[in-house]
Amino acid sequence: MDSAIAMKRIEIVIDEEKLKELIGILNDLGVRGYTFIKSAGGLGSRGTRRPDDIFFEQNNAMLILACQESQAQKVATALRPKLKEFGGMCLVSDCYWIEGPPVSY
Amino acid sequence: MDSAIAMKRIEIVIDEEKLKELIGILNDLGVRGYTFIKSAGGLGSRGTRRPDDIFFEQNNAMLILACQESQAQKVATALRPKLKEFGGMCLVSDCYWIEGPPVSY
Amino acid sequence: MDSAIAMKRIEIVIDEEKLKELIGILNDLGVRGYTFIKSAGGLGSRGTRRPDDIFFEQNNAMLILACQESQAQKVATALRPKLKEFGGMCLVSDCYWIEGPPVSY
Amino acid sequence: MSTIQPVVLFFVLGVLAGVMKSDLKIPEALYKSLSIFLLIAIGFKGGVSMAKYEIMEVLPIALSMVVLAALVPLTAYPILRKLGKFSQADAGAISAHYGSVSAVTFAVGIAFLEGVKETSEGYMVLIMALMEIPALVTGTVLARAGAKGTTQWGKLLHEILTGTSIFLMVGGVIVGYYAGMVKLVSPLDKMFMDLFMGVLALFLLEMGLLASARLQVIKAKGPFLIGFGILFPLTAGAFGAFLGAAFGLSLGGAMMLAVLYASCSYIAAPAAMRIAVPEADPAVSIGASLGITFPFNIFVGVPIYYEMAKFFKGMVA
Amino acid sequence: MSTIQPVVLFFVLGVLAGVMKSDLKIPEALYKSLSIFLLIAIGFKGGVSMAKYEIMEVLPIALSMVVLAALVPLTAYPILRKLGKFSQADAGAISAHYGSVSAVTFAVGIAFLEGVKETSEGYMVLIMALMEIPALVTGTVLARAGAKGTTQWGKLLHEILTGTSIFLMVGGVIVGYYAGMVKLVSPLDKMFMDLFMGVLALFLLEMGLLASARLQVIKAKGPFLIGFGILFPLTAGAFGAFLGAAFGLSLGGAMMLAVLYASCSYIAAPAAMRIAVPEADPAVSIGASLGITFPFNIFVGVPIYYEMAKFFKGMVA
Amino acid sequence: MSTIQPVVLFFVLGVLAGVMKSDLKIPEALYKSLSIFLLIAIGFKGGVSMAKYEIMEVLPIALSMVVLAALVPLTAYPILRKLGKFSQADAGAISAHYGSVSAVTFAVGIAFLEGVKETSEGYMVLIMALMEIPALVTGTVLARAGAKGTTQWGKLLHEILTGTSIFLMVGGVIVGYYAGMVKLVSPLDKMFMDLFMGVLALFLLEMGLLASARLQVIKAKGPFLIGFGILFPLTAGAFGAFLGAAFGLSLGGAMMLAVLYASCSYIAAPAAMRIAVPEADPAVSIGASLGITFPFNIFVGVPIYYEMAKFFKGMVA
Ligand SMILES: Nc1ncnc2c1ncn2[C@@H]1O[C@H](COP(=O)(O)O)[C@@H](O)[C@H]1O
Ligand SMILES: Nc1ncnc2c1ncn2[C@@H]1O[C@H](COP(=O)(O)O)[C@@H](O)[C@H]1O
Ligand SMILES: Nc1ncnc2c1ncn2[C@@H]1O[C@H](COP(=O)(O)O)[C@@H](O)[C@H]1O
Ligand code: NA
Ligand code: NA
Ligand code: NA
Repeated sequence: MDSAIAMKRIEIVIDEEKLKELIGILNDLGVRGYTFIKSAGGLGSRGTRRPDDIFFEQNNAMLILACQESQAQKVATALRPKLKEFGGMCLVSDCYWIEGPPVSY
Repeated sequence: MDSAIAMKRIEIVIDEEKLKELIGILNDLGVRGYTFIKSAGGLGSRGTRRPDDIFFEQNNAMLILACQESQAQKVATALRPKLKEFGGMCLVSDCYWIEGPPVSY
Repeated sequence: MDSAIAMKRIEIVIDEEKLKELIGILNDLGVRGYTFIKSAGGLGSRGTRRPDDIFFEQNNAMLILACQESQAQKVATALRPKLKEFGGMCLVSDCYWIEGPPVSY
Repeated sequence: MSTIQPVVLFFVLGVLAGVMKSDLKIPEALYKSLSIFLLIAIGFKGGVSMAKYEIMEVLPIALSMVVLAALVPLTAYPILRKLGKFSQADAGAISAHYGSVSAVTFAVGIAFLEGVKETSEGYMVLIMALMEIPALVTGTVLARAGAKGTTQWGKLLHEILTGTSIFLMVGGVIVGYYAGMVKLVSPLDKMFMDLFMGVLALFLLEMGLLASARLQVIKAKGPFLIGFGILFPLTAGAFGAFLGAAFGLSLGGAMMLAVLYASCSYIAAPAAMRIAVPEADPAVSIGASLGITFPFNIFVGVPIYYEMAKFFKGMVA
Repeated sequence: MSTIQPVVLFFVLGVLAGVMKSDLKIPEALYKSLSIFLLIAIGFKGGVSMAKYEIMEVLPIALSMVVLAALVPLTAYPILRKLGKFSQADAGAISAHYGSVSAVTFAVGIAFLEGVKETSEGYMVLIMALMEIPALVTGTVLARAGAKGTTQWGKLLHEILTGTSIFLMVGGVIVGYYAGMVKLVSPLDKMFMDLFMGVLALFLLEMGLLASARLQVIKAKGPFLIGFGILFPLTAGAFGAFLGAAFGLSLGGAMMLAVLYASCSYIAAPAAMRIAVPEADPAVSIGASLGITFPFNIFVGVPIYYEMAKFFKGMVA
Repeated sequence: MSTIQPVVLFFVLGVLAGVMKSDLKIPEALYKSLSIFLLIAIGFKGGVSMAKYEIMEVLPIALSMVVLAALVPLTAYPILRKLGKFSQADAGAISAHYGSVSAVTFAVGIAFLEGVKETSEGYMVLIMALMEIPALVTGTVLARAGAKGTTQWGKLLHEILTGTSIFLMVGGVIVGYYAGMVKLVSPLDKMFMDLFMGVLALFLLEMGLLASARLQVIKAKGPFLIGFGILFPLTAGAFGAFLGAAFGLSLGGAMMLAVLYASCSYIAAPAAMRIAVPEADPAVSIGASLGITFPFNIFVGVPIYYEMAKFFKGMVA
């Protein structure tokens, strides 16, 4: 890929109610861009979570974050203890940022 | 990445009505974690599918699954024939699971 | 992975109102498959965007597109100038397409 | 000439909002809630007034009108095939749409009758619900006769019989009939009868928005479809009005039968055709049905069917 | 034997739609909107009629009935534990559900009273709202007595008191009471009183859909739960009818107290138990409550509680 | 002193739910549906009563009151700039909000008039719809005079004229006027008139929830904004009441003009300012408008504007 910068892509799934707290932590770390999607469902160590169950609204949120490797390292280190409490999952993978949009990583 | 385990990330897009069946297959394979998002739209071999078309509700669902390579191999082998029927797509890529949350892969 | 084809995965986040235009561009490029999710939120160079703010509906849309490397190159080249206007982000990463579903890449 | 019902102006508002690119949006959940309400209310209203008849007396008449409704798609098909040059699948699917009915057009017809202080037989609702079956089955047969691949008859029949439209209308009829029999209509009518017109207003607003978005789809076959979308319901309506008069229905009843024969579906039929004739292009049938015939019927057609009913009632008498 | 209310037929329709795998779906936003409406309307109605009493006069009676309601979970628990062989957590959680109340069953009771031209004391609504507290607290104590880990009492109490159900019902009571006092009930009653039955109809439709999906969950303990889900409310209802008569309530009031004691929660209690007794399995308690006791109560129970109230009122007199 | 309308207690309930962190949530689709209903209903009501006037007679008066409404943002701007020390963009945007109107405050005013058995001129609704134009245009000019970058006048005008608020209100006026002329108001009024207060109740519940979430945003400029948010509408209201009396409006009409001048927008104006003055901070203007002025107006302001109207009507007579 020309005009593309090697970066890290972090993908986090947690309880929707914890999203605000997660975003607070990211803000404190100086993260400048992320995307989230609410009303996700899933299965994990605490059993199934269904966004469309009328009796138990147990929604997950998914958050995606592209940033440079050094920043990713920082985020992972800061999140690790928190994630024990949050549950869910946190994946990191390689990606390329296509130059073009205003920089927000 | 320190304290991160190399894993596979599987990403499946199918018709929302087929999601239950897909999850059933994953359960039978012993998958212990996945995340899904409903009300997705898209274009594929069967044309466009729009989640907000009032006359034709044709929603897709996206399911993401992080697991170890051996499990990913098993999942891919088991899904392949089913995917012919389901349509959609199934991508596999590399990722790292940040240790912290309770293990659910 | 057996029976899997190496491909590129493109992931774009833009304003929901720009989604139609983006899809138009992709169609012109001959793209044969993509998936999108609406009502995403996020933070970027233009500040936070919240899908559930009743006063300011500022939704993002996320679009995912699996295609062959050559096609990905074409898409990135065509999108780059447009992305300056759209804002948002565009990531490219490696993935494998599990054979099975009808080809739509 | 009879006055236009205020309620249909909401359809115009919806079209205008679409044309002017207003940011007006009807939440999807509201649209669905309104349609659930309307289907139940139409059924309930019919059921309540059915409680005044001996059902067994009217059943044979009702069933004959349902069976004769199969003539509508059978007439539409050759026209669409020969004059319209549509493929077999498309011609069959469009025939099914025009043989089938529109509950909202029916509702506008009832609103019109209220305006001119007339009523119609309660069992017209049941006819409406039952008419879907011959229409959709005939359309499917036409579309798939001699075609390769098996038709999913089981799935189609399940879709027709348990689809939201028929299910809620028939359900409403049953509850309304029971309420009428035990004389407990009263607190339910505050909702399902008194609010009928207001809910119809909001629904027509959304229909207008949808219609303005649908019209542009049918460019290619435009001229033919406009002609067909106006002349065909007029003919079918005349046939319905004549039948109604011949069967001895009231003036309102004959008009409503005309409305049923003339109106065409844009909710139940598309869902059924997607299953039964997946190779047909839904954009064409919905475009013609919702973009042309529906507005024609609610503004121009309904008053004309009323005059037709008067004419044939006069002839019979 | 008294006639079945037309409104409960909507529950049957919902169950049918579920069983027939109809594609009928009630939008989630509609379900939530209807429940907001019903809770406010129940409270408002009660508040308006409370404005006719001296509150201070009735408060002691009302509070005694609330306190005595704690007997319901205390009786349920040993039965569930010994006969049902449930774990401590499950038995406690189910007890909390049966000690707690169902606003929809209450609404069906009121609809029944309207059908037989009876009324009940307005403050029954307040009793309903207040009864949640002893029921949920007692259930939690039973579930967690001697258990490891701390109970989140603070969070539980916050959930009970600010949970949507109690909040809206008490809010409705306050507005209704005020409106009754200043004699400005009039334009609000067009919505919260006149439409009550119609909204209840739509809500029961959805309840039927939900119940049909819930029944299959309780396979394992099925036979026991069916017995318990029918016999326990009958006993609790008899106790309520007796208490109501003994306290000198009107016929309608004694019946409504029976309904409160007999009905069980499937909205507020599950939410509270998830916080207080997370180790209990919600599928069992919701399955029994919504799948068995709720339909039993609205079809068979309510008329029986009416007869019970008559019987005990006769005995007392 | 006049009694507080029961309907505004729902606003208090909403605020309480927010403050107590209740889990009460109004589904977004319900909020939007209620606002669509209210806008149409306000327009419809006005249109029906306009059908009783010769439109051409009242048009000049109505237009003068619309034009004079531009004085409101012109007065607000220097106060915000000098005393409030706001940037040009913020001062202009806030001026636009206070020059513009709140349909819900208007609705509470109408509810108040019903309570005291008064009515107002039907064309007040048209004035309300038209007032948006001078207010938003003036505010934009103030915000952007001498500023770099081009103002998107075309987009702004399109937004104002086709925005949901104006579109639905004017649409409602047209349908209501037509229905009044052809004497077919009847079945539509069951929905758009009878249910008005009940729908307003639910809407105010949500407004309370929103307001409690908005108040905390305006910490920094808090004291100034509280003063401005109370004193400015009082002054603007006095001016409106005076104008109304001078133009010979009825008592109710003079009060409603005061309400229009005093109320400020938190739906249409934010949307317009986002396009016209993107550099302004919406949190401040919405916070002041919805968090301070709106509750002040519905509880304290409306009765005061009524007294003001009485006073000026007395002076003129
Ligand atoms: N292996 C996994 N792959 C994808 N999503 C997961 C995985 N494990 C957990 N999740 C998501 O994280 C949520 C919470 O997980 P847990 O806290 O383990 O119950 C689940 O509901 C899933 O949505
Ligand atoms: N190349 C692709 N990239 C991303 N999504 C795809 C791709 N191909 C198919 N899909 C998704 O899968 C759905 C079903 O595909 P199909 O069965 O081929 O029509 C589409 O509506 C898309 O959402
Ligand atoms: N580094 C990033 N990681 C993930 N999402 C981003 C990133 N930067 C921007 N976005 C998304 O793109 C949207 C628009 O970005 P912008 O145009 O920079 O304001 C944001 O609201 C985010 O949803
Ligand atoms: Na027809
Ligand atoms: Na109980
Ligand atoms: Na103003």
